[in-house]
Amino acid sequence: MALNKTQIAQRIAREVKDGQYVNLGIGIPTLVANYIPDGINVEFQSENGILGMGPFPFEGEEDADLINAGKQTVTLEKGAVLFDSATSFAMIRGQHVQLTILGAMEVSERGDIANWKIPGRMVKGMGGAMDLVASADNIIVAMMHANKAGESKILKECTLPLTGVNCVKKIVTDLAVLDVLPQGGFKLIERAPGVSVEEIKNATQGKLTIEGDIPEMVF
Amino acid sequence: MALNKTQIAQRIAREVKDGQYVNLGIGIPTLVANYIPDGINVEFQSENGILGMGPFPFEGEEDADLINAGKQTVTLEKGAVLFDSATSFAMIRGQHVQLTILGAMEVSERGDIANWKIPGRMVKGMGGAMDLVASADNIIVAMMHANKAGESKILKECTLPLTGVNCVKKIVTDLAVLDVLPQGGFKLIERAPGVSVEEIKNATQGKLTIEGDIPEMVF
Amino acid sequence: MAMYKVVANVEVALDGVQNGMTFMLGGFGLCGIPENAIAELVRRRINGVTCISNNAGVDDFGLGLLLHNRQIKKMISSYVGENDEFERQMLSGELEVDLIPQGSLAERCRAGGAGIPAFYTPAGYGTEVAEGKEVREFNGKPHILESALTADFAFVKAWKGDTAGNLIYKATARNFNPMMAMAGKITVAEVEELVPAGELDPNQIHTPGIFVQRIFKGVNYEKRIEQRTVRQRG
Amino acid sequence: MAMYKVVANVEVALDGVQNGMTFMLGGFGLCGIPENAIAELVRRRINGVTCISNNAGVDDFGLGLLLHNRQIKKMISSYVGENDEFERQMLSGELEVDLIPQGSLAERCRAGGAGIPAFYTPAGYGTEVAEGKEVREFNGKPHILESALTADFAFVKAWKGDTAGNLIYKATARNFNPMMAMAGKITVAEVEELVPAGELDPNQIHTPGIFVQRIFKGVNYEKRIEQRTVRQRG
Repeated sequence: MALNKTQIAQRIAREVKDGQYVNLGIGIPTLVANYIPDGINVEFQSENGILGMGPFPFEGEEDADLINAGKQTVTLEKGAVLFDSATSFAMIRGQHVQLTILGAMEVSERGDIANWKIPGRMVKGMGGAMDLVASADNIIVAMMHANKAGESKILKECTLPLTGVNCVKKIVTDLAVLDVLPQGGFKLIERAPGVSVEEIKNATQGKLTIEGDIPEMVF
Repeated sequence: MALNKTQIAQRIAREVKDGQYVNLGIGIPTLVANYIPDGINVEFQSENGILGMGPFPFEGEEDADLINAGKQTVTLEKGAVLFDSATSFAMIRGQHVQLTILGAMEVSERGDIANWKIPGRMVKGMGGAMDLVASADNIIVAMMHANKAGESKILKECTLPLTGVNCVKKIVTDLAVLDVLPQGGFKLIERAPGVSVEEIKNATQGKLTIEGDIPEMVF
Repeated sequence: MAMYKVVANVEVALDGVQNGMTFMLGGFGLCGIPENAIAELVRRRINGVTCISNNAGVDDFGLGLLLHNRQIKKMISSYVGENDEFERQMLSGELEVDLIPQGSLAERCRAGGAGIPAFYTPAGYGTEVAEGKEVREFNGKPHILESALTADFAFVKAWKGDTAGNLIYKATARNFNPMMAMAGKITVAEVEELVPAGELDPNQIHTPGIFVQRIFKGVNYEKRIEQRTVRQRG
Repeated sequence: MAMYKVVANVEVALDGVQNGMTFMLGGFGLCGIPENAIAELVRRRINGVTCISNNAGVDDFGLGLLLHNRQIKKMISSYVGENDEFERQMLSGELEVDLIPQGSLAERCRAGGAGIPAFYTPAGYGTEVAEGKEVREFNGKPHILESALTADFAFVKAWKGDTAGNLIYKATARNFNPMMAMAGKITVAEVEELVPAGELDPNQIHTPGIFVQRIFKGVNYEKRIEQRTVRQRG
């Protein structure tokens, strides 16, 4: 069975390493914070000016002056720090934030990502995504493998305006975990419980490498 | 009689306008702070990270962590603020510091200044001087008109390595006040008490414009 | 000797604003926006302006109020997703829009204030943001040249300010305010609390007063929350 | 969840320093210099190093100690006027020296930490600092292209720090420390007071802990004053 959004977040959480500073995008990536394994210390960066972002506040304790990049009210962990937007992106551009997890509309074989614009239809802006994908050492994408019409979003070439090129390292979809190979193309790493390799192959338009037995994710 | 250093500082102090942020170089310029006329509010910037620098501390109240750009112990005025070197030079380069007063070894007809190096003999470094002269709207130089050998330091062309080009607006020396003309050359504005126009002319190697009666400075 | 930057109210603070000018406005979403200055721009019906602001408010608050009245000719922003009227005006061509990466926006404002006319950044390389911009490789990685931004007026909002113009922001209401304060030819700061010079700790000021030309105590802050998210106790 | 960056002492903090490396050292004159790290570099006789520091200390303190032992191969500084041994080594050619404008030095360190590989500045145009550098006009004014600086280790000194690496500096001891903290591959912070994460006000931190890899409580600070200037009471 395909993963739900929570499971995608759970699976991505296993990629987070002890001591990392992590930026979580809006949507599924935000959920990753809930599933960091015990013993793994990470600090979450919110590009509007927080390092050490904590969970949502208790009701009645919301502070309009303390929000995350998704404009949600949040709290601070012990040791947190607040700063301006230039300092925030100095952290990002300077590769001090080691891991970026974000959503995508499309990813291509060479790791290009499109997630900010559908020409003539939807233009929300790129926000901090272009800085993030141009900078972080490791970029993991959380996304659906195909759109509602069943068309693959894991492509040979992106069709939508790009957010960044040659940057995505790993993709976790509702069907599979894929690595983006340095030489281009996707490599199947794991499959969702009960999802066959054939199913994933069919849902992937870009070149897919399958080597040996592909393990099933365990939750 | 030629001005002494204190009088040069006193004369320069009359150029300071109400509401200006001012950077004072080491030496004579530092003394300018003592002669700001009543009713003129200015704030002194020290490029190592102070805005609103005050006088020297009382004995016993020196703080090793609070010095000016000349490495002298200082104090803070009410409303002062402390910051890092990048912010300090953002203020300078961004032309928020409106007036820079500094010393010079040579100034040329087109407002070039040399004050940081004597090849093979003296190399102290430029410190913040190159940023200051490249940036401030108004740059006033405090200097001796001639060196100890009697050679003019107000020149057609500088002979020493430059600190900045086309930047000095006004010079106050022991003999005179000179403007640097936009088209190049010096214009005699005032003379030191008892110093003749002829004397100044002889001590000035660069092109000197003298129009009408040249008033004597009054102290 | 401290400067005295206080003006009586928002009307005086906005002296000199004119149609067709370029404004910078601090804030991220509705957090840390100069509510009083925006209200006054609406009241005066200043129009044909270019607004540099990370977001464009929501339909009925923040810069959305100016959009609603068609006072804005051009927006320079990074994310405008919370504003339907914005999207409508943009897609119909009524509104000029320059969307730029958030980090580049912040750095371009800082550069404008810091006398850095241009700098290289990797953000946006290979995307439409890079169109028409110089590309140069550093350490084997392509970067694009981005230029400084400045404004006729910068409107910023701080938590505390003193009479010399020194500012302290609260939490994430800081965001773009410090860089925009640097980049305004005239920077107008509205603050929740205004104290005499000397009362703020000189070591703990976020925006030095040199960047602020006018300061006033703002009134009636609404501080609307866009996404009120909470967790259950226990 | 806060990171834990504390190391026991300066010996551990300097784990991995090697001959021939590039170091950044905070401080302006002798104000805010990492006294403990410098003492340890002297003790270990680490040599052939490049030091990026605004000044070079005085003959018998600060970086002057390393100069005296000929441990420094190259200095990148803006002002070295208080050090006779420095001037001697430089004029005799024993020491390579790159003198750069103070503002460019600060900005180049910040750029190194902020992922900005290069930027334009007017400082130094028309002087020997501009030799070999690209010149470009912006708004009718010539600027030169300056590149980012980074270091294998950055040694900074703060007043207070917490276990997560967050730092607060005191007065003008801040100077170059924050930018150098950003630009070190490994940044070592020595502090006068070390407190648990959570004790410093998150709104009042000068260097976020993300820029600091190791932190320790320094000992025996001398804090020498170069120019003790006072005025008379009365």
